[in-house]
Amino acid sequence: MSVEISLRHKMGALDIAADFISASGITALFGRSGSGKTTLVNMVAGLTRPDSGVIKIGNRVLFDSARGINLPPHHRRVGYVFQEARLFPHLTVKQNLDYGAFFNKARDQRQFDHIVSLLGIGHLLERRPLHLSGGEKQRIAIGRALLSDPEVLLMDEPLASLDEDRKGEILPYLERLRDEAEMPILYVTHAVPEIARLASSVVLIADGKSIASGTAAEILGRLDLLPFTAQDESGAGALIDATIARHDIDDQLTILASPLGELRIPALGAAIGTHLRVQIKARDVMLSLARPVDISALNIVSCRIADLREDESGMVNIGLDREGATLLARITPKSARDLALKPGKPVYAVIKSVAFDRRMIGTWN
Amino acid sequence: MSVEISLRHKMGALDIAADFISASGITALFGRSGSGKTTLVNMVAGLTRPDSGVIKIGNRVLFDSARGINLPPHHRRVGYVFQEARLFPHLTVKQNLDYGAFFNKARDQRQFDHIVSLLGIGHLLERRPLHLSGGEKQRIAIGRALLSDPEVLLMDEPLASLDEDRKGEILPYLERLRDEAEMPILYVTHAVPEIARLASSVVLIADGKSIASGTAAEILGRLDLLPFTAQDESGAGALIDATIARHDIDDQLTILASPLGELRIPALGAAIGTHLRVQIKARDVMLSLARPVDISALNIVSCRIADLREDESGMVNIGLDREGATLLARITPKSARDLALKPGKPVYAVIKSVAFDRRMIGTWN
Amino acid sequence: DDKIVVFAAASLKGPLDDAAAAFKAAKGGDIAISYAGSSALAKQIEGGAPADLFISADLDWMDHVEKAGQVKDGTRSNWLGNTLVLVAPADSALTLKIADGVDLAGAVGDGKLAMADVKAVPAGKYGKASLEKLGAWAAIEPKVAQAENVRAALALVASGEAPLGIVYQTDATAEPKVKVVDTFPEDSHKPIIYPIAQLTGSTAPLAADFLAYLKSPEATVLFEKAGFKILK
Amino acid sequence: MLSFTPEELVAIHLSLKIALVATAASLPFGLLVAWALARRDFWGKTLLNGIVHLPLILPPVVTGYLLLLVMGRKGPVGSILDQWFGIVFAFRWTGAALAAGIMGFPLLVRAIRLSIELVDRRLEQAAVTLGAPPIWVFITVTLPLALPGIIAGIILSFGKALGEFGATITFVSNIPGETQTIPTAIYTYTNVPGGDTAAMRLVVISIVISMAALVLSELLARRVSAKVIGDER
Amino acid sequence: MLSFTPEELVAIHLSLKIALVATAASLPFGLLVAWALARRDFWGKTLLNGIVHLPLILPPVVTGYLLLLVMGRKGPVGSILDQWFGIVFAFRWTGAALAAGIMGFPLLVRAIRLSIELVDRRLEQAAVTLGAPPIWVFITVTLPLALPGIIAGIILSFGKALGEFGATITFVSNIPGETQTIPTAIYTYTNVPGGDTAAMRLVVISIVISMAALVLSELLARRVSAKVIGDER
Ligand SMILES: Nc1ncnc2c1ncn2[C@@H]1O[C@H](COP(=O)(O)OP(=O)(O)OP(=O)(O)O)[C@@H](O)[C@H]1O
Ligand SMILES: Nc1ncnc2c1ncn2[C@@H]1O[C@H](COP(=O)(O)OP(=O)(O)OP(=O)(O)O)[C@@H](O)[C@H]1O
Ligand code: MOO
Ligand SMILES: [Mg+2]
Ligand SMILES: [Mg+2]
Repeated sequence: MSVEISLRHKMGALDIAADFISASGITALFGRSGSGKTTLVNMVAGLTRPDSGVIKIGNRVLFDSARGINLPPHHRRVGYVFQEARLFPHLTVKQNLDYGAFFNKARDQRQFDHIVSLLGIGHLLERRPLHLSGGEKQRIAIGRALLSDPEVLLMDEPLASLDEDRKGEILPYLERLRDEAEMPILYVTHAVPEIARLASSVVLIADGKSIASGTAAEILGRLDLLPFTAQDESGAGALIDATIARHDIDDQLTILASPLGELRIPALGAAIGTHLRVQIKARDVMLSLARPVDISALNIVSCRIADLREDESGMVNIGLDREGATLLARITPKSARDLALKPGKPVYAVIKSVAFDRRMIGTWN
Repeated sequence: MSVEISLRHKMGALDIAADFISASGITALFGRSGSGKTTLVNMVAGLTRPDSGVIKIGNRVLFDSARGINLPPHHRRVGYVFQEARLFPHLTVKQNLDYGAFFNKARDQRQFDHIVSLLGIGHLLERRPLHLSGGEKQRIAIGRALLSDPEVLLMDEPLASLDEDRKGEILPYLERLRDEAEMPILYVTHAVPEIARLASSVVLIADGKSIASGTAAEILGRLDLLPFTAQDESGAGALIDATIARHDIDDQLTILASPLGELRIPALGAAIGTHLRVQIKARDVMLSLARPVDISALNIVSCRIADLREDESGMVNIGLDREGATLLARITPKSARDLALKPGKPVYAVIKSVAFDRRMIGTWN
Repeated sequence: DDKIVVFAAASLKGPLDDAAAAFKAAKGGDIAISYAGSSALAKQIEGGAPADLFISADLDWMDHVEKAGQVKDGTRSNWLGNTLVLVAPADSALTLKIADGVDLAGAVGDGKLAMADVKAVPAGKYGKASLEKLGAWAAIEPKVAQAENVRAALALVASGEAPLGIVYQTDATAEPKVKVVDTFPEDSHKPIIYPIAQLTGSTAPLAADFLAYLKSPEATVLFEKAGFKILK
Repeated sequence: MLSFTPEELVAIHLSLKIALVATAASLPFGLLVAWALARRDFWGKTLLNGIVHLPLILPPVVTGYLLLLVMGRKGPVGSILDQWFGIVFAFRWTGAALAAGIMGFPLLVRAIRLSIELVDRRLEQAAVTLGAPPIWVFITVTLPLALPGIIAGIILSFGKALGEFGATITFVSNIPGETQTIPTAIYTYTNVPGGDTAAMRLVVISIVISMAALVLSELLARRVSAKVIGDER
Repeated sequence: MLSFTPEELVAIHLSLKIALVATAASLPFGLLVAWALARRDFWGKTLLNGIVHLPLILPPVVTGYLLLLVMGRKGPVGSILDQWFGIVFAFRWTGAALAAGIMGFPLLVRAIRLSIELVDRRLEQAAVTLGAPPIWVFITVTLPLALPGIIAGIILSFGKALGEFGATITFVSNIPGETQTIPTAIYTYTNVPGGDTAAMRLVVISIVISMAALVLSELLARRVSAKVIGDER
């Protein structure tokens, strides 16, 4: 199922103009604070009425100003995880979770148990939301939306108040949702790692406008968008699709088959043949003219320089090409000069295995 | 000024037992969701009354159950940035910002203008909070607390809802606050980069208990605490104190003098002599037996292996020593075996310049 | 329905309750008496109230009911009478003789003369007529405090709030905190009459008997004791 | 002081019955009107709002008289109700309940409306996105969160019903055993020379009853607000 | 219909004056009591709560009578006020305002208390941490956020004051030009056979006045709630 959005809306000083189609999977809405992400999501949920435009989910038209269609929110079947949890204070956690289930066919106890244990909220079921911690509230809000059996999931910075452990536990579940349920997810975030890991496609939002959209690999691989996509602490990085080729149990390594050749990464608990998507941060890629020896880095990829671009901070971002596959590297201008790098020059890209942090690897089917 | 806390409190299923003294500067309270961080901060603010214990700021006793002292919140002079912004909905942004100023000597227009422009909220002054975006609200909440002229600042995940650009702009201000105002700041976070960048000391909270505390360098450098401190995506890393030795303008590099020798990092806009604190992530450190040549990495540090420890995911964390200074590296067991690493062995640590991301570098005076 | 429902002016409550109890003891049957202002009762009867007997505190409201065709032919009669008195708080030293040109205004000084509402309540209407006849109204009018009913006027005097008040003899008799200063001449106002009648909607078999009983000597004693005059 | 006369007992019993029925019967209408005034924009809203407040503003006697004219056995509405449904208000305890309910209605509506207006709409939005139709949201989110106001409205309306006098005596008279409530009984006693003691007894009785109702309602409200607002004391 | 008799004009003027003064004068006490009931625990709270509700529960005539006993010139409080401060309520319009204020007090307090209880305490906490002493927090945070309830309370109390009859006439009688309000004038007319038309004129007048007050208050409330609650329509 795909989500099709084409909206115009004037709100205070902000002019919203968003146009994008996102195929099934997770579409990340990425943009800085105040750029209009929440407003956009509210329009999809039917909580804010756009001045004009169209919102479609699959074949269902949720809104079409020209045809005078404006489905009321409770018929839209969107599950919305709000930026603030918005739990019902008068209901217990369990009743909060069950709230949406009331309107679906049957309440599915197995799914309930599954989601509860996944979110680690089993011990909270009988409590009321008031005194819960920020993270606890947010987890319950996620569970509540999931259990309302939606056709689209809207998530507005759902992981912002969660600690890394919890994020790490919830992310795989979102991946599964994305892949199995075929449920489109609009995912607001300003965390690049979440995009790298989860997003099928990315829509960049600036000042209310959708300024670029495309697959996550396209958007994160574009040197001209680095001012947006590299803003995260861990910076930009290309996305590589890969498959688990074999496990090396003795060495605690997993070997991936990828367009870059074999990649050795810390052992993953996934079956051989599993599709993965891996972000290789530009900052983690070292370049060498000769193949290094006696070094701890296990991944050495021979490739060719495609493009060089100095960024605002003076560093050099380099697009590398290996038989059509793209890799990004980021080095100092001194190194670039010392190594006399220029387009077309063959180089070795050196990447540590541990640079493949499990948190940057998404399973993908 | 120092903050001295020694508290016992029973709340629901949680037993709070926190004991720590933090000297002036930023003390990070670090722990996972539901561990009791907010509760602890509430006790310091006087919003929750502990069962027993002592809270002191400098010589001022805020709370002492034995002596029957319990200063009311409005006499505590704490500036509190809550986890949720808690702006006054009936006041404009400007009135919100001025709320606390009313009770201090004179309202300082210059400070007001400074903080407003720093937080980028000048265009919002006449608005009311209701329709502000999540990030806008949080920035105003920070401004409001700062402008109330507090003696201690309590910040409960203040940056969680901000985008990286905004964080990047606010962090230096928090650094300045820490260094100039000599105001102790209790800073709740679960983001290791914020700790690395800001925290003078760190208190690890688990299940309501303060399980470890010490300087940020101590805590982040301890291999036994890696299960806590390495949980972030970007992982663990040692903190190194350094000074700007010179700028290399042609190469867009800044050269630091540090216990690890000279470090070349992307050019920094700070004066020669500036003290810095740099986190070098373990994952960014490559080890080589021979000094590598023709490689893009500009930092090659010769050192000696101090300690090796395999972690739960099978990777090997290595403590490196260079004349007393500590560095952490993280590699695969295969590399460790291939290179026959063991304590005492001399190695070269190779670190890319771009691994020194500006966001991981704090100025420090 | 054999319950006798009586709509009676509120000032009749004491002796009428006693009479009803005595009747019940003698003849059986059930009597419910609804006490309220005559005007309210009259309008209710007009609006179809299930009452058997109506006892009004003045002729006007009985006329109103009769005009509405609610009075059973031949059952209406003038039953009780009352006298109007000037009262003062029991501890008052004031003495005054009510006669033509009486200086009531001077007697109340900067206080008020408590009366029942002079347009709406019979006791007030009689009092005003009397004072007009005596040539005292113009002077006292600005100093009149009109109460909702005659009992409230009495309360104003009893509490010492007003130095003088105009009430019925029946009220003065029962209130120890006031004393009668003087009685208004009977010819200074229209006669104070409580008419009684059976209503056309009356269904209770014993209603006529009760009406008759009220006029019997046995009942009459009760009303005389309370200060009413029996009209023939 | 402790043993009641049969007449007092009847009046107390009747007063309680009337106040309870008046409050219970007006509650659904009160909720509906309060919701409409708080959350809807419709033609005639100002008018409805005005009509609701009328019983507060008009002297009770006028309200009672208007009731007598409209709902009496001969009134336009009263006669229809009588003929078609056999419902009679005039001079029945049901009429007293109607009068009491109407007199308390503005108080009931105001309190409920106020608390509905203060319910956080973002929670209602959250409920809608979970698939709940607006009426269900009203029942499961708005109403529970407005409970403190509903309780306040019930107390005010119940209290008013207990104390209502003018409209009652004007509409349904003061017939012992049928329409004589504590207040109208008090009124008749104040008309008896020397009846003050008896009246005071009844005053004390109604104070005791309403104090009991108040204490009960406060306990209830405390439990409710502990749930809804989260009383942190 | 459009030209008023001098008597009507006086009654209208007086009614408005009394209702305004009664509401304005009782507001500070209402705020204080509402705050105490909403936010404090103290000995005698239940009692205070009960006393506040009394004028609602007791027949107005009883309240008026009690006022006469207590606040009258010879009453324990009234005599002290008279001798020490020269304040006299009896037979004065001030007494009518006192009666009206007291009769509206439970309504005023309930509405304010309700909205104070619904104010988000976390905002008050935020204010305290900014250094504001509790009284200042009350004035600058609690009160503004409770404004919808304060407005509702004022409307109820003003409306009650306009319509109050029983307590007023019992306490201060019906003195044209001094204490004769619209309701007492209406009372007089309804008790005169054939006085219904004149009474109806006054009924219409008081309906018009209160409708105007209502519309005004709704506009005010709308502006306030747009600020405080953020009306998103
Ligand atoms: N009803 C409104 N009227 C006027 N301006 C509004 C309204 N609602 C939102 N805005 C403004 O529109 C901008 C976009 O708000 P929005 O909440 O969509 O931002 P966002 O991208 O979600 O930001 P964040 O990441 O901080 O949550 C903000 O500047 C906000 O102040
Ligand atoms: N009044 C209370 N009664 C019972 N339990 C409470 C109360 N207040 C908080 N808790 C519980 O205590 C734990 C600690 O809560 P706290 O808000 O301090 O966590 P936190 O460390 O700030 O978490 P987060 O990072 O998610 O904000 C939570 O499990 C919470 O549910
Ligand atoms: O073998 Mo490595 O240094 O962990 O890439
Ligand atoms: Mg947002
Ligand atoms: Mg918290």
